[in-house]
Amino acid sequence: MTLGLWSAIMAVAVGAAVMTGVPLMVIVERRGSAWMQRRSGPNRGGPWGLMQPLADAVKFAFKEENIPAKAHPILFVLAPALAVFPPLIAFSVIPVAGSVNIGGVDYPVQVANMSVGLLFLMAITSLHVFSVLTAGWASNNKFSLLGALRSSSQMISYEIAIGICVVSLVLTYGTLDLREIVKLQEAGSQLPAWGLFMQPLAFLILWVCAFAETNRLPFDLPEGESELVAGYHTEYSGMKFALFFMGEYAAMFVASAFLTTLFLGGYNVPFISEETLRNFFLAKGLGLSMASVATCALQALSFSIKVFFFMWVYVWIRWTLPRFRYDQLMYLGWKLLLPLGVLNVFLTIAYTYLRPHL
Amino acid sequence: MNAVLNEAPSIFMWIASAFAVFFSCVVYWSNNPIACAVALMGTLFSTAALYFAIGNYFIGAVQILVYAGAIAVLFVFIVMLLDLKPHKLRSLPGQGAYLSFVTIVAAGLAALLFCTLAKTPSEEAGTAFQLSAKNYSEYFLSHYQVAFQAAGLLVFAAILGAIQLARGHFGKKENT
Amino acid sequence: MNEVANIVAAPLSWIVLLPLAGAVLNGSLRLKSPFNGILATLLCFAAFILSCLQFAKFPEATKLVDPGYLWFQAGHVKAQMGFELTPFMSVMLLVITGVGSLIHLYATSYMSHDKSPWRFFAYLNLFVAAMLMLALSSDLIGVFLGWEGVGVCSYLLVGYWYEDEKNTRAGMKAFITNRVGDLGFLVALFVAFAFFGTSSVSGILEWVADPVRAAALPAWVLTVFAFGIFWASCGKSAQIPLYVWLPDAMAGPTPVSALIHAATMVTSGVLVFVRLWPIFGAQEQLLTLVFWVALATAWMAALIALTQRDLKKVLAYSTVSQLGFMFAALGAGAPVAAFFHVVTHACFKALLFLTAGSIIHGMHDEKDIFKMGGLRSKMPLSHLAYLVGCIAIAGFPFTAGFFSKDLILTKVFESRGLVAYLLLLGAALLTSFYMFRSYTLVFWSKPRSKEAEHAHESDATILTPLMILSVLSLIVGWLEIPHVMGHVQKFSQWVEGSWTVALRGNEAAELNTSTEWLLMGIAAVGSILVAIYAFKKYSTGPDTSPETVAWKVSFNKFYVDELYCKFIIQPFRKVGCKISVWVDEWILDGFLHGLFGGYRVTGQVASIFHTGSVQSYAVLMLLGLLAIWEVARIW
Amino acid sequence: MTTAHLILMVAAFVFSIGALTFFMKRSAVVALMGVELMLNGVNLILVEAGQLHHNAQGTSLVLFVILVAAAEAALALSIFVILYRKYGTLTLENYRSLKG
Repeated sequence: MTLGLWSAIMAVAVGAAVMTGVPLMVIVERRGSAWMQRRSGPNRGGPWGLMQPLADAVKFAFKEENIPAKAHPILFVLAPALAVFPPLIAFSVIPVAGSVNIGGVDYPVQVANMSVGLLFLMAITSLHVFSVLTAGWASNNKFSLLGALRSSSQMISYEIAIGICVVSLVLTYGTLDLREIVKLQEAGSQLPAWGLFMQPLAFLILWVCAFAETNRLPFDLPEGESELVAGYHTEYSGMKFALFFMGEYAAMFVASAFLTTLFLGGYNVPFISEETLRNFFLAKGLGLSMASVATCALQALSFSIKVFFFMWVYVWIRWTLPRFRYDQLMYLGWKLLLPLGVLNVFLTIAYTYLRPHL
Repeated sequence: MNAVLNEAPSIFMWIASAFAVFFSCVVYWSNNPIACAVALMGTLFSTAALYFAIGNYFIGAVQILVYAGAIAVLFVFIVMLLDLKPHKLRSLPGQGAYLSFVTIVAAGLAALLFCTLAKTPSEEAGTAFQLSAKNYSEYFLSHYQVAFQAAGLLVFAAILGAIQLARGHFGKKENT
Repeated sequence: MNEVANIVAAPLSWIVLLPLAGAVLNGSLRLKSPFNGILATLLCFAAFILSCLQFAKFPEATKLVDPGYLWFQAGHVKAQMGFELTPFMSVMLLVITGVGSLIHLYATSYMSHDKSPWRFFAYLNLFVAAMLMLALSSDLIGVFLGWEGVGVCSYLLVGYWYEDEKNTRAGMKAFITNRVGDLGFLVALFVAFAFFGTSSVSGILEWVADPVRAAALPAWVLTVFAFGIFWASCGKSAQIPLYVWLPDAMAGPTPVSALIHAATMVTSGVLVFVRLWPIFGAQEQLLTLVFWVALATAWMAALIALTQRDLKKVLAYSTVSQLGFMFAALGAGAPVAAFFHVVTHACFKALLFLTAGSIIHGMHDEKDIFKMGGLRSKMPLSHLAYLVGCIAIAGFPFTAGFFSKDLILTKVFESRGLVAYLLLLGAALLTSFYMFRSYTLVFWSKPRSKEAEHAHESDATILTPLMILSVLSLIVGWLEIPHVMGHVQKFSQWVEGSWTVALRGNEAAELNTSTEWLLMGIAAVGSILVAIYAFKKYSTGPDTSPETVAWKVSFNKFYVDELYCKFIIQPFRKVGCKISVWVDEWILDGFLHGLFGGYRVTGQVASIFHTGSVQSYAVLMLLGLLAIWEVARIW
Repeated sequence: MTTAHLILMVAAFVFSIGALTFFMKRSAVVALMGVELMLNGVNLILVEAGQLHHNAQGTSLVLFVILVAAAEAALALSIFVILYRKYGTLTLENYRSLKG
């Protein structure tokens, strides 16, 4: 089995996982909001309403596709595709679990093990702007364009804070390789050596930015219903709208995975190293391949739990906090998060410089 | 997919190259600024793909991050914001002569570039080679120290300039 | 002189730096009156105290030095910014700083109602600094710096009230005339560089004293050097033909006249002369020339002074005349006598000028002595001071002028014979006449104008220096009393150690006692008689006799200014006009037209490519790059 | 034909087409895109040469180029906005006030 084939398999697997996670998340969100608001929510389709996303999907698929007469025909269609594409690509560099040993060779559970994974992740997520901008402009609708403009400036503004925080993280870890970053977080006796404990400020800033990057409440101004009808996807219907929907949830997954990988030790099971786990399963009498597969399964579970924690917080926040005003949003991004990020960089530099002397 | 440079190009390389050439042609031929901007983005992406293909992931990632993620967005943004209508190519007296002259110059330039650079000898080309971010940072902090600082200063100046321009002190005051 | 040289290091540079600091501070702080004057006076007085401390180091030390630093070096030419002090210069140092301090004090009151006294005091301090530089510098370049510095300050101070065009003209006249003289200094400096290879004073003197090295020099070198210095001294010390600036320089404020034109600047020529005496002493022909020029100057100035009506002009011409006496002494080969006269003259001339300032102040800026009269009772202290000054300068027995002038006359008699002596004596008697003429006209008879009736005595700040200077004028001469009268030779003994070679005059045979008594008696009695005659003649008021030709010639200063104007200035101006017109038309305009035409043609050619379209520029740029690339490739 | 040659050809082509775009397009924004294309071609050659010679020194220049391109694009585009506000057009032929 070549690395290329393995990558292809992993691509399918990860893609499928994300695509499964999206409808799951939809039902979680709808039921969760209902729960928080003391109402029932969708509970008719299947047990506990679990079939509801399927019904939604069917509904979207069969709805009429509407393309406005004055819209730019190509870009109008291209935009939803661009919305799904970056998050899926971005997921390719995120390590989901340790490595699987097949025929004596270790294969990392990851689509592409890239030496500059962190940079790549940032680069790809920054492309999300394109879909929003294109959608807003191609719709030839003032609400769409306003939403698109709001969205793009918001995303670009918060990307700067993200970049600054990533600088301090790189200073801490000394590498851009996400898998190595995860491995570095494996150690630790009392506390796991997670980024959360090494870079708490960066964690907070990045977490806030993650909300802004995915256009979620409290930063959902691009699609603020009360102001802009539905923002940049006002003119979209049917499957195209569904793609935007999926793109948003996929982006949330990427952001959660990003935070997990950088701050919560990625796929690491707390306090238990990959070595220990493998040895545990080997001791149970499994072969090397099976032991590694079992280990990876456990790690993937750990990873999923952490990601779903962040996903749940997304939902939680959405139904708890009101929407920001636009100037407040910009104030927060430029005048609070960015200076804090810069401060954090300086603190990190000082710490990195002084650490050998401490 | 880490290509060795003096072997025959892989199919991936061919595809990426074809895209780069195609999109750059579109930038030239299309009359619609939006199409040009999108095609520019396509070229930049194809180039990034070539970087990945020859094993320079760092430059590839930076290319996407800065060029595709920032510069191309700016272009699209401006084109959309100013709502530029499709343009024809230049129409001047003697346009045909000018066009052929410029085309010959460009073709000659391409030929010259190719001929000059293709002759460059390379001993190490037979093996794959990968540069990491560390290599670059070592250069930036030793060899190119001054240039690095100057570039930082340049970016700072550009930020200030852009802000000043955007505040509109140079243009006509709008009464909206 | 015969002992082993005892050279001691001393903080001499501070003596120069203190007044310089005063100039800078006054110029920059712009203090209100009287604080600017107090600052200037204090700094000048500090320099005086420091000078006294240095003075006290003699005669144990033969020479004080402050090596300073290397100012610049070009090839083998080194200019050392260093200072040295010989016993003779130490006396001059006391005169400069001491009299300077008194004049500063005087000016504090005198200038208090001026518009910008800080400017005045800045110049005044700068002047003192430059003068000290001139006196102390161990290098001829440093001396030249001070030389030019006093020239500049003189220009600034004479033209201090620049609103009046007359004053600025006088300042420019002083400056330009001095420039003509400075040419001589420069020539001497170049000669020093070319032949001695050094510009340090002691270096030059050593060179000359060394018989081997001196013999190797061409004979004309020392003559040219000496003549250059003499020419420069003519400019600075107002000898014929360059004396014309000094009377006009009376346009400046009176303290300036006192400081520059009496005590210090005008004596700088004599100073340099005396400092370099070993060179001049050997130039017999040059000394003869110096003597006769000086005699002519003394006579001419005295004759002009006989008829002047402006009080300060009278004093100015008397200064020129006294300078003639000093140079006559030099020409007679008696530097000590000349220098002694410098010192005494500094005292009584400063006194006279300051008193004149006090009078003019009391007369509300009226300078015409014909409009004064009867001030004796209104300004008793000024009257006393002026009287003391007059008897001192006229050479009444036992005053300062008596001893110094007597010394000069004796020396002239010794070396130049009877005729020269009688001529010089005549000039001395004329001095007595015109001084008592002015004295009588100012203080006796009745007031001849409103201002004179309402004249008032000056305040204590002005009178204090007058009193001090009066006392000095009376007693300073006792430093050097002819041996027939008691043989005090404090001054010459003090001064003698300053040169490493012997003074020529010392070896001359001494006159017998009766001759000496006779000479002294003639001078003293003559001056007293002339003074009484003048007093009688003018006690009733100014002369009302018809204007004779001689009177006109004297009153119009021998028409020297007019002659200079006609025969020197106007030809120069004509030639200069021609040259400037030619240069302007052909060289400057031609250059500009050529430049302009060249630009125009180039611009016309270049503007073909200047289409205003960015893209065509880009094509051109690309073509250029390709061309460069090809050239580089083929290379 | 090796990979190196292919990349070289692509780079030369992209550069030339960028130059052509810059010379021929009437819209200032598109002309600027031509500049970006030219820079991109140069970058490609630099990276390729760095890979060829196993040397990061030249390749570091690419980062400078990218940085300068970013600064240039930001400034140029804001200038375009101003120009558009002032003249209502971004057609390069209309900006000829510097004609000599």
